[in-house]
Amino acid sequence: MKTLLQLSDVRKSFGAVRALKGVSFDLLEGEVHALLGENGAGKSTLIKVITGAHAPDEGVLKVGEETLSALTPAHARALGIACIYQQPALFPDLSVAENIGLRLKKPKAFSIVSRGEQRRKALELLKRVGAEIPPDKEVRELSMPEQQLVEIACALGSGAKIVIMDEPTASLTQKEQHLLFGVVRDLRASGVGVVYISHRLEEIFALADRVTVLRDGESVGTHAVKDLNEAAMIKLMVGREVATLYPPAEGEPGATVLSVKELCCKESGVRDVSLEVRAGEIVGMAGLVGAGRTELARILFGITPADGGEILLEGRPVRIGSPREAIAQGIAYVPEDRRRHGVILEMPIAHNISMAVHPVLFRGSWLRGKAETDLAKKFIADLGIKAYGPEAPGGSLSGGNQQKVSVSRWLATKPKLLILDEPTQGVDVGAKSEIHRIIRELAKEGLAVLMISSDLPEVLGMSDRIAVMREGTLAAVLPGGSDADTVMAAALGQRGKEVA
Amino acid sequence: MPDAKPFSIKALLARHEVVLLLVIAIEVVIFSMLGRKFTDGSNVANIFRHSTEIGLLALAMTPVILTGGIDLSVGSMMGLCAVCFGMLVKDAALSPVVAGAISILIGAMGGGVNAFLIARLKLPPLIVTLGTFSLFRGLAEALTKGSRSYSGFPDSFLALGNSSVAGLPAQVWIFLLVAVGIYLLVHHTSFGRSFRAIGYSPEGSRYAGLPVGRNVSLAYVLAGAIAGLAAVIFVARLGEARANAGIGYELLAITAVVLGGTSIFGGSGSVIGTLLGYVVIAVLQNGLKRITSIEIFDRPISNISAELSGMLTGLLLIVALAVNPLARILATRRSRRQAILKP
Amino acid sequence: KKSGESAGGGEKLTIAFLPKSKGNQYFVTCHKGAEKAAEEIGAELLFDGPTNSDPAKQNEIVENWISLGVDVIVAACENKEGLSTALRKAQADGIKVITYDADALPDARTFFVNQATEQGIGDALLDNAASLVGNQGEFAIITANLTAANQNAWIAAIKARQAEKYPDMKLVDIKPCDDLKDKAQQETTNLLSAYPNLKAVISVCSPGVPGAAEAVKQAGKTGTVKVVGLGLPSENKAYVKEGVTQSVVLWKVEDLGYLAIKAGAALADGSLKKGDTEFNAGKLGTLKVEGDNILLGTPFSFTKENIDQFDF
Amino acid sequence: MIGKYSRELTVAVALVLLFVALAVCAPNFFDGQPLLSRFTAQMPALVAAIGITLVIITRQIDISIGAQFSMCAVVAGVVAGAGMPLPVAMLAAVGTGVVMGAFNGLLVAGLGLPSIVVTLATMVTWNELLRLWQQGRLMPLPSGVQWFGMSQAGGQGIVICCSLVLLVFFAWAMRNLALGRYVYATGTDAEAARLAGINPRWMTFGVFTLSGALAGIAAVLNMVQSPQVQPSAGEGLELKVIAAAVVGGVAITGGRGNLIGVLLGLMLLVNVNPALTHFHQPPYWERAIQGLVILLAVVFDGLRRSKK
Ligand SMILES: Nc1ncnc2c1ncn2[C@@H]1O[C@H](COP(=O)(O)OP(=O)(O)OP(=O)(O)O)[C@@H](O)[C@H]1O
Ligand SMILES: Nc1ncnc2c1ncn2[C@@H]1O[C@H](COP(=O)(O)OP(=O)(O)OP(=O)(O)O)[C@@H](O)[C@H]1O
Ligand SMILES: [Mg+2]
Ligand SMILES: [Mg+2]
Repeated sequence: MKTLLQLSDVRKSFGAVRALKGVSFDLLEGEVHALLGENGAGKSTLIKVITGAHAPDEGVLKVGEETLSALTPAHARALGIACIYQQPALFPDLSVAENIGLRLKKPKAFSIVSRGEQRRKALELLKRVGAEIPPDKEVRELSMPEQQLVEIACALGSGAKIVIMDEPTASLTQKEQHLLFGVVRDLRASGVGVVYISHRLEEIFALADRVTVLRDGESVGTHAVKDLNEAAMIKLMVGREVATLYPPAEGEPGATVLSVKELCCKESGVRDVSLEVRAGEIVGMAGLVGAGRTELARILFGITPADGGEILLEGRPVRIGSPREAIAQGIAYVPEDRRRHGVILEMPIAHNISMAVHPVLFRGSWLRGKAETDLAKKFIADLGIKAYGPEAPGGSLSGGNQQKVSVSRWLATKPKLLILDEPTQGVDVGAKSEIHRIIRELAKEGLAVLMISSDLPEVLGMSDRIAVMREGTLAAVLPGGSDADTVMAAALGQRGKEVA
Repeated sequence: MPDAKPFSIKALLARHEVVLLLVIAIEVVIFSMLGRKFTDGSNVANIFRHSTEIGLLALAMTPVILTGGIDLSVGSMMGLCAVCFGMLVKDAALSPVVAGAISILIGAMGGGVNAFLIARLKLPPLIVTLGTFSLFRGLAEALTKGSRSYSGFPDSFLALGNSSVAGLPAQVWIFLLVAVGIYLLVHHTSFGRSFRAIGYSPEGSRYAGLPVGRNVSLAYVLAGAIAGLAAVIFVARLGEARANAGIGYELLAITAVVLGGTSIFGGSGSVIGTLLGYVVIAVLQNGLKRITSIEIFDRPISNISAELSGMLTGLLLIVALAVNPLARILATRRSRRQAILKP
Repeated sequence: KKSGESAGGGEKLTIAFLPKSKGNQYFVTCHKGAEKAAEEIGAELLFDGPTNSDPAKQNEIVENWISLGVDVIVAACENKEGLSTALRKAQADGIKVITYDADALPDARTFFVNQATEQGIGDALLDNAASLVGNQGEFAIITANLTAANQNAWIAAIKARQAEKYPDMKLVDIKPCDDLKDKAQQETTNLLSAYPNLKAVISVCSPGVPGAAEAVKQAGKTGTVKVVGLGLPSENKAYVKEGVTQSVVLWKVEDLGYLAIKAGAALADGSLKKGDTEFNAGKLGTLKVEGDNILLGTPFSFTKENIDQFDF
Repeated sequence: MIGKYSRELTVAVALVLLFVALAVCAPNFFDGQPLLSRFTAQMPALVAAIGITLVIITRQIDISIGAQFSMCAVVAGVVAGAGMPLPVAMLAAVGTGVVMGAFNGLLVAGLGLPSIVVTLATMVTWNELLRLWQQGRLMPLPSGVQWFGMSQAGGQGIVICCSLVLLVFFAWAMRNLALGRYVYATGTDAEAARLAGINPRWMTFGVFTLSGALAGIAAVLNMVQSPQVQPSAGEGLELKVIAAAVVGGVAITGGRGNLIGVLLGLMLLVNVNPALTHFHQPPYWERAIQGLVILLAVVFDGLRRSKK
């Protein structure tokens, strides 16, 4: 079999973050090659090197017969590389057909785009991935899963020799997943090389021929899938036994802090959620991407206020119309999108940490530099934030440390309820267990914690109770120590076991 | 990891401010060598007397730009407030003090219109203030039927624009007061902190529970009020209130702010920078008028000072902006070349 | 003739010459005359003016001259009251002030070099227009902008004259053109269709005259609608010859600049004083002084017959 | 479908209402010749508006367009005045526009500087350079220049044809040419465009250059309409065309808008003033009304967005 793609010793850093520390990888004709690794292991970065979105700092790429030190997106496309990005890279203002047209074989700049032709082609591709999306709709009006399907259609249509899929099933339903698997198998049969990223091991067993495991920006080995079982794979991924990763719970939870009853918000598609979180308790929240967990958190934090149901804090009904009101009620929310909503990268750590406590820290609006620095120093010490000082800009920190800064900001408000949304996303293994330790400590001190996570082992390991969401509703509340299959079954609906 | 040498934004800003100081020094040296009586006390007073309004608008614009916005309407607002002031004093026979206070209030209300559209309805500041740019000037013209002007103000009021107090033009004292106020607001209060945070990341600020709408509104209302104040000072200086007060001042104010190192995208910048940027422009405009002994284009420089200072300001702005990115591009080129040489 | 180091008050007389706006052919021509006079006298001439419509610019320039220590300021005022504030300051500093073209308040200058009184200009324009349309019918005015002081004064004079002498004529509209020829053209086009009975267009700003003429020509109303205005012969020659524009009213602009500088210099050396009734203005001969107005003479009407004789 | 074009429809309805009011109260407005002259006189602004629309769609702004227009007009005037044939003058104008546009493009796309500040600086620089050079003189043109040396009627036809052909071409190209789609893509999301293999920097540079060239063409179309060139001819043009684009539904945040909307927006804005004249209203309210039209347009946008 011919080698389509070969990467040797690729390195890439973002400022202080070393995302890739020497990765080698190859892809053969007609194979599905899975990439596996924890959050932040560097999978997406590796892919962006292949598609030319990032130029590697070091290393060599060999595509077909060409040896290169870097690619541009246009060049990669010309070489027959297509990609479905984790974050859909679509143009929200353009229609579906136009989006697909733009991503197909790049036409000459002055060639005429036949709209009818474009539409026909789009329809055909959408049909192949089994999506019923009108091609004239603007992409901004599509839901997340629909956008993902459009991405897949784009990649399919480009007639590429190498197709890369970064967590394509993350937001798909059962039926669409089956269609996608069919598409992947078709591609393999026609000699295309597929790079396939997924956190779902069962998909990898069902689809992949070989698997390369990344850990902490390094490749720890390539194996034939049939030589591995699930346990071996996880061991490769994390480098140690999973069970020892999570700090144990201690003591009994206290009084109920948060209680929501039949909470609804039409705008964000959350329906009839009833849930309780008690002091000293960690409630883990599982679900597929797009299940509405972030939306629920945003309702509780007043970003998209609820339009039905009831929220009770320590037994008192409250109305939360804005983040400020939420903070005043003792609710804190560490958002999922750290770059956009969490840490302001240009501002010093100290300023980031003090942001939510301005009225308390700066009485009369007057800045008190010393008080602010002291506060920052306290958290830098308490949470072990690795930075040269409170004046270091947020952007100079690694992802895990940024996350700690984000958590610090909210701890400074001395909340009663802490909502963490994907607290360890993009955080390296070491920092991850440290964050877990911190969360557990906080719970021990009597905080009520609601922890949203897509990382199933994390939810299983950390939670005292597990709430599972699906399509905007609460699918189940399971006791701590439930097994992964039960949780997944709840997240996927009844037929969850039929994935493969 | 973050063991890198402490890299601080402050140091960088300081550098920009040092550069501006240097530019001012060069201007002063050149103009005192070539210009006539440039360093005379009365001329130095003129430099600041004539540019007080622009300086005020630049100060007003700084918080707005820090939040990532822009206010094109301040010049027109000056026209509207000047006309209102004139009407209040001459038609309604109010004392200049009361009329001045009302004019500032009107400015604040105009700023409130901007604030409502920008902070509440979340409309783009550029277009909103482009609209109010026309609207405010249009109202000023409509109120006066275009041609009415108001003059004959009491001398005690005109003194505000034309007399000196303790060696400085009277209005410069007001300017300094406002400058200190804005400096404290931007650098020493949580408002200033939130302006920056909003400029860097409006969404992030909202998630952090900052009162984004309120603070953005504050910036625009303040800008309107200061424009009202500038209008009163302007009328006191000219002794005449007309709908054409402050034409084109918004562009000069923005130029001063950007020249001062404030990012037009919001977030970073300083009031000291704005003040220095403003001084660079004010000195340039005045100094060129003083060079009568050198001719270019067959005309003495003093004859074409207005055109030259405009051109030089434009070029200075481009150079000031381009220096950093250019240096960065050259630096990466060099480092790449060295990497290749190094094996 | 480099100016040298003679800061004002030195051996050489320094005269500062202020136009209403610099980018305007009218004042460029004035400046030419002023330069000739300065050369005759052996004075240093400074020339500066606003480049945009910022009403404060003239004040700033005057105050700049005060601190520069010039001996004489010769100014044309865009904003009468506004500039007077600055001119008074100059007088208080011992600087002689003469105004030309557009006057300041009387206490802010010693003499006004009057190329023609506001009345004279208004009369000339309206009389010209009236005789062209047979003393009856509708007419409209194009002005630079609604805020320009002396244009408003001329318009007032026109209105007064019309009320007094031409009861059968009617002023239907006044439109600003921002000193833009193209805008004057568009405004005139609008006027022509909005007022179908329009008989004449009077432009009191110089870019407005060719603008109005072009509109009338394009509308095919050459001769039906008369165009009269204040303007330079050179800018209107073509239209006058074609018969689109019937008459352009103006004085000899270069002489105005020349006279203003002469008067300024005379005022400085004491040969011209308040109360004089005559003034010897070099090559212009002896001119009449009426009160504090030095009269250049009545405005001149350029028509098809004589326009070729003038080159400004 | 109607939802997608709701902005264009609203503007069109407003325009129709204005015309109906005029037809009832001042039918003279529709007299053939003045109407044609009025329309012809706005053609240069229309051509300049095409350029600014492309710039705004790529999420940039160009406030130097009026200064570019003036500069191109003067260069063309100087060349024509020197007795060169008209085509040479036209080339000179367009060439000048290209150079000035490319200069903006270089600074914005090449160095990544904010376009509003860059074009503010170049606007001031070009305007003052012109003042230094021409001192506001009205430049007489040789008689062959006016209306391309043809009769007025013929010349007006050419001016209108050229402008409408440009408009239709660009409207068509923005929809149907691959390059047009790239412009939208760049303005919608430059990073996504990069991932799709489009070079956003080149697109930005190209759009600024094109806008300069269109300013040059606009200057030529303006020059032929009268026997003189005024060096301040482009004063205020930037506001007019930006306002036209915004009223016509071009999103200042990039990625959205089309030229038909811009045509409607321009027509609405430039007819306010003639309408006032025809209703025999004094002109004082003109500027205030234009401001209101702009504000209404953005508020309308904002409401529509928040409803979604
Ligand atoms: N543009 C960027 N700037 C700075 N750091 C980045 C950037 N992109 C990625 N990183 C960092 O590089 C590391 C690797 O990220 P990457 O997205 O490749 O992980 P991943 O393996 O795809 O994780 P996931 O499973 O969560 O998608 C992370 O620490 C991340 O924070
Ligand atoms: N029922 C729904 N209707 C419309 N949009 C939805 C619905 N559910 C989710 N979405 C959209 O999908 C996106 C993801 O939703 P959300 O962030 O709440 O999911 P999540 O469970 O937190 O997943 P993750 O955090 O892993 O991305 C959001 O942009 C949301 O608007
Ligand atoms: Mg990833
Ligand atoms: Mg989420």
